[in-house]
Amino acid sequence: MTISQILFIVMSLVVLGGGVMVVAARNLFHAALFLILSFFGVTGLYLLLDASFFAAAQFLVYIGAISILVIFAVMLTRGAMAAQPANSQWPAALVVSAILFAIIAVIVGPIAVTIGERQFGDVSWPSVVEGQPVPAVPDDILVRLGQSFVDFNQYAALFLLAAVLILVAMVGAIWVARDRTPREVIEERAELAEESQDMAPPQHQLPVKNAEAVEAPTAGH
Amino acid sequence: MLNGIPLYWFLLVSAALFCIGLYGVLARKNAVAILMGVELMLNAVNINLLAFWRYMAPGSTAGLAFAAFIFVVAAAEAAIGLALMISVYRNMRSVDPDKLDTMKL
Amino acid sequence: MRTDFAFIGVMLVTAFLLMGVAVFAASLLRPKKPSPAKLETYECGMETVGDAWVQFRVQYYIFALIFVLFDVGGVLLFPFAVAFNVVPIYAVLVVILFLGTLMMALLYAWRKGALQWD
Amino acid sequence: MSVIDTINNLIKIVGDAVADLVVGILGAGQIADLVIMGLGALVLCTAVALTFMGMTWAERKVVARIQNRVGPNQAGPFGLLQPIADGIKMFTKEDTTPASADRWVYNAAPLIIATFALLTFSVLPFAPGVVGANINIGVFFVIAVGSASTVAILMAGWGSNNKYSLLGAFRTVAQLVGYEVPMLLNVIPVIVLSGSMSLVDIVQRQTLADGNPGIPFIVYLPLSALAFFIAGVAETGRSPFDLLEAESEIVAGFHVEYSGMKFALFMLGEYVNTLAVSIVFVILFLGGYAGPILPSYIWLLIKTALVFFVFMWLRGTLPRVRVDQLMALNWKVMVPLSVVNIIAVLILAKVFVTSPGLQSANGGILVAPEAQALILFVANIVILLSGLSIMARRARVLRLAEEAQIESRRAANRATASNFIGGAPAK
Repeated sequence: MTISQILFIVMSLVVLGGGVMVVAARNLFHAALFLILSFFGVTGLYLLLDASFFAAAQFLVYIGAISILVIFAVMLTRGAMAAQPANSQWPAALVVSAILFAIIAVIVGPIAVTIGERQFGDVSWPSVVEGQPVPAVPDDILVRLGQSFVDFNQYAALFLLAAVLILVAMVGAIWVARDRTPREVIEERAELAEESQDMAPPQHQLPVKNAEAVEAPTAGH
Repeated sequence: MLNGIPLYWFLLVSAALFCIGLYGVLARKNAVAILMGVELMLNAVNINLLAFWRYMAPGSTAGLAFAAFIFVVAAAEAAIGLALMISVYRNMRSVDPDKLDTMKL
Repeated sequence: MRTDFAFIGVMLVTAFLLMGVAVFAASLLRPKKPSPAKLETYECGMETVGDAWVQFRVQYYIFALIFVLFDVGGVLLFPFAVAFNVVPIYAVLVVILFLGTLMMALLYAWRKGALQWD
Repeated sequence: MSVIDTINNLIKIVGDAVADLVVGILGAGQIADLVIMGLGALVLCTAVALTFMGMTWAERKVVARIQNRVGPNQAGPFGLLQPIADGIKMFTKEDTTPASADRWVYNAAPLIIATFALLTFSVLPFAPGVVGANINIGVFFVIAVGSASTVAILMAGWGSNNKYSLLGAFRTVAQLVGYEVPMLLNVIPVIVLSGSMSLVDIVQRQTLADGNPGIPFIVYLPLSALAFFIAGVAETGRSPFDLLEAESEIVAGFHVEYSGMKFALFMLGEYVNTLAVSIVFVILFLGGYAGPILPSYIWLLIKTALVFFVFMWLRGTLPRVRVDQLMALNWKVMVPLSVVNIIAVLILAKVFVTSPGLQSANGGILVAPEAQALILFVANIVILLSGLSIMARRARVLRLAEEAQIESRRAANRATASNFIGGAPAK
């Protein structure tokens, strides 16, 4: 066993153990912490893959940022912490996941399986010849990545699309999450009511919360 | 750093992580936990991308560029998804997807 | 490069163990006389009321999400910054476009009052 | 080798001697490498921890002098033994864990915060050739590892199961996490100029070929340096951005339940982070360990002490900022200014190049490094001043609007009052 193999196994156990606890933990905050543990293990796997920039980015983006977001969301929806972690379909979900894993494992794994006429598994990946070392990563890989980000023949479109995605996510998330003033709530509901009246004969007024607490728009509708 | 680690080790770990995430998405009773499952699945995808990059084409930047893009997608997904959950919670006092069947505000 | 990352790993383990040893040594040295009053949650001397279940404002989340999105945007700029000397001049325009889009996102948040803490 | 060379390379020579000794005992191999690395890490951690003790003493002394006090003066000469007395106290103080705490989370939080604070030092260069790990993503690594503390703060807040802790942790994270963005953004111009993320390369870029210090990046990028410094102060949660321990509002913030050694670890994390930010600032903007005559590690020490003195100075003089000011400063001032600054630096650095090779490859105008520095300096200052003037005008408009509002309300009050007097029905 080489040191790399030992490290890989340790990291994988961290990743998978963390992942299992994420889906099994009763307490959502603990689930979020195990999620962070799992992310940390993935950082280690990236280092084994010589993708140091991505390891640091994983640390910064997932552990430093996304997990904060998840923990905040857990706190903001705290009253809803379920007593039961899983819904009624969990046995079926378990079976589906296990079958999917078995299929992928057969396809990518080292064991050849023959089903009917066709043989699956034991793929000899094209450039990874048995017994030969994997080619080294060029030293200037980050420079190449930076070049490809701004090269229109490569990923410049993707790069700009990422910015657009960030813009859209910002707009959408702020629109959805922000606190509305009572007046805005009333206006939105009135619009909704109008729309539903257009579609169907009116049955009843939509309930308006806190209507008496503010000045409702009296005229205009 | 890859002494004696074959490619399929990484692929198996990634597949296992993906399936764990899938189980979380299918079976959890809390929408925030479901989003955690999605994050696990995105991580599995990234492991796959980087593993294939490292073993098959370490000189090319395709795998890296898409892995970087996945980071952005994951962040955007988390931001919007969790914002939706918070909004739903504010209106319904619950984030159990089984109870969110009214399609009304 | 590899030994460098190995050193970081060793440093991580060493620092963690050192801090753990400090806490452990302190636990051997210090007195330990717990009493129910001592173990109560601190609330400025008052009787503790309820759990720490406070309803948080959604503003915390909005600031966190703006931060997350800018964070990933910033990360994408790093490979470009390293490659700056070898990219052609029009690449700067691409990055300006990228930054401009990010600024539009910031401007939207600003106009919606999401940057206002009150 | 001359005496001066020996003194200059003292750390490296001692380190090499120890490494040779270990190899001599164990024989060359992976185990010897591991032992050497472990020894190095142990020495580094201990040195940083000792510096932490010195920093607490220096800070108390300096802040006291600034505020016309004496500071610690009982334990030893000039109170020099005060940190040791503190250490003894921390070790022997009873350490209570609240009964309702989430034990694992509660106990892990200080360990995580201290560990990741120490981890930063593994990539910082202290002298030529004296660096734990010279990785190609140095700056990025420092910022990434620095972001781990937010998770630990949330863990501490949750684990204590205390309203103050949780609220304090939330406020801290929501407010201070944003300052990571200007930190990230203001590192980018430095990387653009030096063409590398490795901290060693960045120092080398600010050193002339003969080893003398060249033009430090603070001359090229004064605005970036200023923004990075402010962001660094905020990231470490120090005054005037110390809202996380605003005693008057949320007791002691997220670590209110901690005592004894665990509390000491939080303090260690804070001071070690401050030290790390100071050293990173020196490396990025002040030319790192480069300097004439004196040995390089002494130069690093001097420059770091200077930066840390400014930290202490701020703590001694400035009042704490308000929450909304903190957020506005970050998102409405620093982030937009940083982005404008990045754009300006990108354009100018592409148009005015310093090496003929770059000119033949990408075009542009060939200038001397001094001229490039001057151009960037002027651009930075112009952006800073125009940003400040826009802010000042905006603040004035807001103030006038507020005054007009108050005035109109007052007029309305007067009107109702006179109505009341005139038309009030008699009892």
